[in-house]
Amino acid sequence: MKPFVVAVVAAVAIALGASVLLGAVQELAYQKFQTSAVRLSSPGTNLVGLKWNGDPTPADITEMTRDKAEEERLDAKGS
Amino acid sequence: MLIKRKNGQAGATRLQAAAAGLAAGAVDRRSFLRRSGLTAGALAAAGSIQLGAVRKAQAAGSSAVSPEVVVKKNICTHCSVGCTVTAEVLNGVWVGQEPSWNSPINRGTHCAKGAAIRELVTSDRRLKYPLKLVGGEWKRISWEDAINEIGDKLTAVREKNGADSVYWLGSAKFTNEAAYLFRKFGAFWGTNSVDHQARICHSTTVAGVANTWGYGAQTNSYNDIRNAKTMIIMGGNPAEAHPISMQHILAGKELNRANMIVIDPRFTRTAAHATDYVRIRPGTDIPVMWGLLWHIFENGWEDKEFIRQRVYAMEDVRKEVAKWPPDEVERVSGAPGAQLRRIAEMFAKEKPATLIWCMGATQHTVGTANVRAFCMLCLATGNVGKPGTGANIFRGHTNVQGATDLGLDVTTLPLYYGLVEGAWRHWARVWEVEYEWLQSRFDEVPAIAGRKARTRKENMETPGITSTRWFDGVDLPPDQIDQRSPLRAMVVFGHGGNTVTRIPEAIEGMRNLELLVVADPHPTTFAALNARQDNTYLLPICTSLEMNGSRTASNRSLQWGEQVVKPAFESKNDYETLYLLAKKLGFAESMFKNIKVENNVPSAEDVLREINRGGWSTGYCGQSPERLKAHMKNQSKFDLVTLRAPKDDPEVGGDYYGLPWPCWGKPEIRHPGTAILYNTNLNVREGGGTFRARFGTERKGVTLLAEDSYSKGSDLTDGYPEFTMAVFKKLGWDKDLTPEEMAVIQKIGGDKIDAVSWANDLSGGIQRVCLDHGVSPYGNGKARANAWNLPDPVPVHREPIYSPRPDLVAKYPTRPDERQFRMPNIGFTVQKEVVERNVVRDFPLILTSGRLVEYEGGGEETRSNQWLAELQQDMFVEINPADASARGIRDGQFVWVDGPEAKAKVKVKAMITERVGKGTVFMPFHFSGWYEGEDMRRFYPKGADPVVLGESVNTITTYGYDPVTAMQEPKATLCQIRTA
Amino acid sequence: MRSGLKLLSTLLVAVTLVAGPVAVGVALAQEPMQAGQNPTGQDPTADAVNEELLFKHESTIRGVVSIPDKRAGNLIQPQGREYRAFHERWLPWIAAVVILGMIVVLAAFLLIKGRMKSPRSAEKIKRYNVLERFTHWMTAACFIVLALSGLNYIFGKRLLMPLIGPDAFGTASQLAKYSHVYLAWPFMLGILLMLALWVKDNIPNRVDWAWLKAGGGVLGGHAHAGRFNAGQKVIFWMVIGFGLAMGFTGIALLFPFTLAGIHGMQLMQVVHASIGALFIAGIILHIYTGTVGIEGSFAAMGKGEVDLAWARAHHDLWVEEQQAKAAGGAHLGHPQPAE
Amino acid sequence: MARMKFLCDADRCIECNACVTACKNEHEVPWGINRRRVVTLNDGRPGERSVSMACMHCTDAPCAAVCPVNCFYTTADAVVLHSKDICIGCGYCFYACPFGAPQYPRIGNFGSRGKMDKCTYCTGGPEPDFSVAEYEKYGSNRLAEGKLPLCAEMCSTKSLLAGDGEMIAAIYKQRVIKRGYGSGAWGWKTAYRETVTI
Repeated sequence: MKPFVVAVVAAVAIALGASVLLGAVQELAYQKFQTSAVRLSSPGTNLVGLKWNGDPTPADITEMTRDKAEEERLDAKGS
Repeated sequence: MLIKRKNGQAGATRLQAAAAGLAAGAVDRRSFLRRSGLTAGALAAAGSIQLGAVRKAQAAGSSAVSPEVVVKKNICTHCSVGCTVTAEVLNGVWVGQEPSWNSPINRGTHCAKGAAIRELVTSDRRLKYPLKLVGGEWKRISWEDAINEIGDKLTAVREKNGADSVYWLGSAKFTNEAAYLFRKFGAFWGTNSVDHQARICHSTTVAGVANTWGYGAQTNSYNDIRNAKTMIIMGGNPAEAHPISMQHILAGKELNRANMIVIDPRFTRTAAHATDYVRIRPGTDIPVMWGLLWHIFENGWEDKEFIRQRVYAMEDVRKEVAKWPPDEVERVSGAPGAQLRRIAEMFAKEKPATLIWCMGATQHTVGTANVRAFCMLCLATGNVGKPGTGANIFRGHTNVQGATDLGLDVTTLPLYYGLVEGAWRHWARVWEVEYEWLQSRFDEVPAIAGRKARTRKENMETPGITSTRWFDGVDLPPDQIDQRSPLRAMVVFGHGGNTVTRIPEAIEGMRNLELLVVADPHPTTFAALNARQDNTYLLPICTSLEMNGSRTASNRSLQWGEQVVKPAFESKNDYETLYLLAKKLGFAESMFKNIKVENNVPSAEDVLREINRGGWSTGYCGQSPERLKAHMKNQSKFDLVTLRAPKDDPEVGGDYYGLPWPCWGKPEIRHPGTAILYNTNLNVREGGGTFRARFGTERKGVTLLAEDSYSKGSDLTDGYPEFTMAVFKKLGWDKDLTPEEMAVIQKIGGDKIDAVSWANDLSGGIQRVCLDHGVSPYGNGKARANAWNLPDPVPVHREPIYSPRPDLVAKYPTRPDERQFRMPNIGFTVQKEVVERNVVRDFPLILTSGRLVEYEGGGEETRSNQWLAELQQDMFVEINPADASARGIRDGQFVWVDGPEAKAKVKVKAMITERVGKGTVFMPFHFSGWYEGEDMRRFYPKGADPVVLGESVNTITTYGYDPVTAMQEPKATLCQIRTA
Repeated sequence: MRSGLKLLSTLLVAVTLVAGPVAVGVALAQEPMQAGQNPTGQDPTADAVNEELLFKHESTIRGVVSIPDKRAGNLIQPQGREYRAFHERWLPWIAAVVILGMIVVLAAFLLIKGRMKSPRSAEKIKRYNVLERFTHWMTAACFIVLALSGLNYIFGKRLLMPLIGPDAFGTASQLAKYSHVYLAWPFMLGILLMLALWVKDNIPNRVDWAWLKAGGGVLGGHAHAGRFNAGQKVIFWMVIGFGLAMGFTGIALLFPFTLAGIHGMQLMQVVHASIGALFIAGIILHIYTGTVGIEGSFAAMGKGEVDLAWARAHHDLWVEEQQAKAAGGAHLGHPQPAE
Repeated sequence: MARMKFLCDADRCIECNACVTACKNEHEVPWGINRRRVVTLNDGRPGERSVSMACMHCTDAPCAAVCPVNCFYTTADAVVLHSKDICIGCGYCFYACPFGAPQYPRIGNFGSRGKMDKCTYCTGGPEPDFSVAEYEKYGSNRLAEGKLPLCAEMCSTKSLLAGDGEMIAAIYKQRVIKRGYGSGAWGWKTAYRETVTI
């Protein structure tokens, strides 16, 4: 039974590793579709949500926290 | 994006309404929601409105539902079509745009720039506060300090080097009032070196057309093109430069099944919809025009009666045209003879026919001659002064027409009075300032390098330095510059800096300036080319959407724009900035004597009233602020084709939309404006007109006045000179003047009362009486086929300076070297060198430049607009597949484009397309921010750099200036391309 | 008949999709569509392009766009409707028929023939080492989840959504998508490991031919078999073949438009789904034989060692080989005279 | 009930991109998401035509059919909309869409590609009209204000027509009869399985 459990754990581990690695590599639309001549300050978050994944910004976040969150995301992406 | 359109407090009322709707099941698509169990919880959440925080203002909502939204009307600040912008403002924040259905010009539509114009006002890439360059670093500075330091430095420069050593570069994006104030400011400062973008736009048109039939402006209008049966678009690409004009062009083409002929080196987006396309070599407009006229004269298709009645010396043109049979035309320009014959026949027979042109015709060393040849085609076929005909000159910027009218031109004072003493005295009277005081402001010029000295009066009447050669005014050896000292300082309002040719020399000029002031909503190329370390100031100016004021569209209509939102960040409008500068320099009270100023902001209405008081020569006297505002309120009443409102309307009855100048007499006379110039089928009181008799009454025994041609209902049924008191006395019309009018004329005329003319009679009496008699105040003359005062009285083909055909340069050389606009124009020498050094061997490709629909002008403003920048992210060069494969260039790769002068080179992307012919390449001129391959983004002030940067085509464009207006030649030069 | 034709045309389309764009692209570059229309020709409007004319030349209408996303240049690609036809009408039927068919066949076989009995003995023989079992179970576990989440793409909205409601189904599908996308990587790794471990024992040889002729012992009669009998080799090559195909098309789907254009992506999705269905059916067969089908087989992968009698019955040559090796080397369990 | 359609009169479209920026302006569409774009066919050669394309809101929409989570619905006036709460960003709708309308915030399909976004014919999505949530997820809702999509309203040469299918077909037919030529209703056969016959 032991190898079965180890196998499942290994599978999940590899899956998580893949998700982290791919997540880091994944480009956002505004990064892919801009050329070397462009510097964007804020690509805008309407329609795509704060984290640029389409999830709507939770209604209870006030304006200020949204902007702070957006700055963090932008810095994290180093855009 | 600064402004996020999300609902806020205002939404509270709407949410109850929406919730009610939900409950009542009124909203059917909600059935899906119920089935999916999605809660309506989102309803409860309503963020609050963040007022005050200027950077992050949030307010949203859509007009139909929330009551607090205020609708404001202004005019698009981009091109000269004059589209109305309907802005929705909520709590002082511009949250949305709606189509302006009522405007007869754009009928709800916009182009890419107009539909994205909200971003200009809300963009965080705007210049936010005044900046000063200290040791190569941008330091924030307050407005007071900036104005004080600039004022002191300007005064110091003036003491040391005189008034002419400061260059005043104005803008075609000014409102009429700002343009007028800027020219008045230049006069009070004491220099004629006051210019703006018209210099590189239609300066040659204004000179050429004015010297042909009186005024240098679009004779008809965009809407009038709907009447045309034939239209030639030569040297213009309205689909990219004036998109909304295409709505009228295509409608005309469809409704009248009209012939739409495009003659252009490129198969442009306009050519794609043409019925005929002719590809010609850049710089050969005159051979093609004479080619057309050759067929017309050969087959006798010309309008003989029209020529006899209203054209002087057409036979001189016949002699010149005879030298251009079809084979010579094809040898020089590449246009096939048979096709030109067919086009000539259409233009002469299928009338009314109109000729549309833009930069393609004007940006040449033969620009003025080109334009006159274009006018000859219209005159020979009688296609002027009737609906659907005329020279439809598509002006460039939003108010290049108004700024040109109001004097931002080194050769004249406002409204084309010129620089003669009579002009200065006229404006001295209007400004209520002593003529002698004005004269005292000008430099005395000592005798230098064999040139005669100039008194203050003579210098006051000498044209200044043009914007195309400001850097020559700084760099050339002092003895070559015909003024007291070379330029030492420059004040730039709303001017890109990358639209003038020979940028490497311009950088040299910028480096040598002692002071550079840039007043603009954006830092512009002047701030970015790393040319300067100190003494450079950036003043944030708001766009025309953030201030009141009128602007004149290309069809000469004036439209009033009301302030949409307060100026963003710390920007001020042009009036306030000029007032503060004038106050610092000490002539504010006299300059703003008749203009109400509230906390430093002069009232735009008062400025317009002053323009009305002085604008007799061009008919800018009837457009009072009240009448213009009434037009904006009643836009829907104006007819789509004639632009005229129904006669019986109480507010705007009988008026043409925007009171297109000339609008004679005082506002009370309610002259309707002149939609179509020189239209003898209408009474002058209804907007009719004749050719202007401004060149005298006869020459060498031949009359210059019209024969048997007069405007409808005119008391004089033959040609007549322009009206002065002398003519009035001869006709006995001086008795019709009211005593008050006579008193004013008496004061003006003094002992020489006979000399008081329709143009300087401030009472407007002469014009009033002329209208009563149904005559044109400026007389009824003939158009001049032979303009004897111009370098080439009859247009002659001359090869561009950098011509790809050295063999033709011998037969068609450029004009000999000459001194123009205070400095030498050595075009002839440069052309000779180009031939001797066989430049065409190393630079075989013809380079021409032009517009993109997404960007405008220098591009700083539109390249900072995120919605527009996304559509054109790379500066590119269009190459024909044959030329590209010969150089191993793949589509989309970077290439170097080398210019023949100053070893200049630019790094751009290659776009391989058959739009350009073999041997010709095209580059847009809206980019800047890269220089010879290097990204200059770091030199922009932090956070104020445009979204998209790129190389400027004018880094590699070359020497070459029109003799009459010093227009540059970016439309025809040479270059070489190699892979990067 | 018509639906048959439809299937044929879908497959044909699938085949041409890859070849199509390349061939036509070349034709376009050589000569412009209109016969060498000289740009200075008359009446550019007369021969305006229209849909019919363009569709004659190419399966999609493509043009130029000024934005960096060049996919936007595809103005009209009607193959979208054919992809939909396959995905919504053919794929569910293929998958259902193949999978349910396999289950029904096996159930029937079980009812008729019953479990295949194997002789028992007290001794054991080592079958698979730890690494082999680890690889097998990792790949198998991933496959189960991938299969379920894969089937969810096809049958989820038809079967699961009505039961648990769109909202719950939405989140379930989201989890399924995440698991499918991320567990694919260990699965692919497993496939490669399996290939490395067992390829040498799975090379088909004459013994397998004989095994097949004898119907693998199912129809009576005895057949020799090495470490893996022909059936197991078929399963092995199916897993490797299909596994690699699923991996390749899967990666293409994970990084859309890097390897192919719009038609290529449609083809990848079609191939991925079709092979997926067959793969699932194949694995159902494998699961059956490994557990219910033949008594005592599960121990092979379960504990790693099998009953010696079972081994002799099913893999006699392998047992001899092992014992020969054992005789020459360390003692292998309790010796038992070969029958 | 009206059957909403788009018709781009390619003989008037001059690729001025007003429709693109009007859409960006009205819904604050971020960089990289191109709900509408203009494609130029036969670029630079006689017969060049430009067509503005977003979503044609097809009859029996392929995107709605292939969606594994059935997050699409069609409104009474035949506008094809979808719910971003349910969408799992799998990308199938892009393969099925004959007109390349669906847009995704993230590149690459691993994990989340982000919720699909597409032209909503200016009528928002399954959120209460004029609510914050509607604007944040789907943009503004002009149809509920009794207006038409801003791209068509602001088209510089009135090439892009939006509104009831019969009405805009009639307008287009009238134009073609008047002017004598017409390159046809682009995409109608694929989207609505019928076209404007003159």
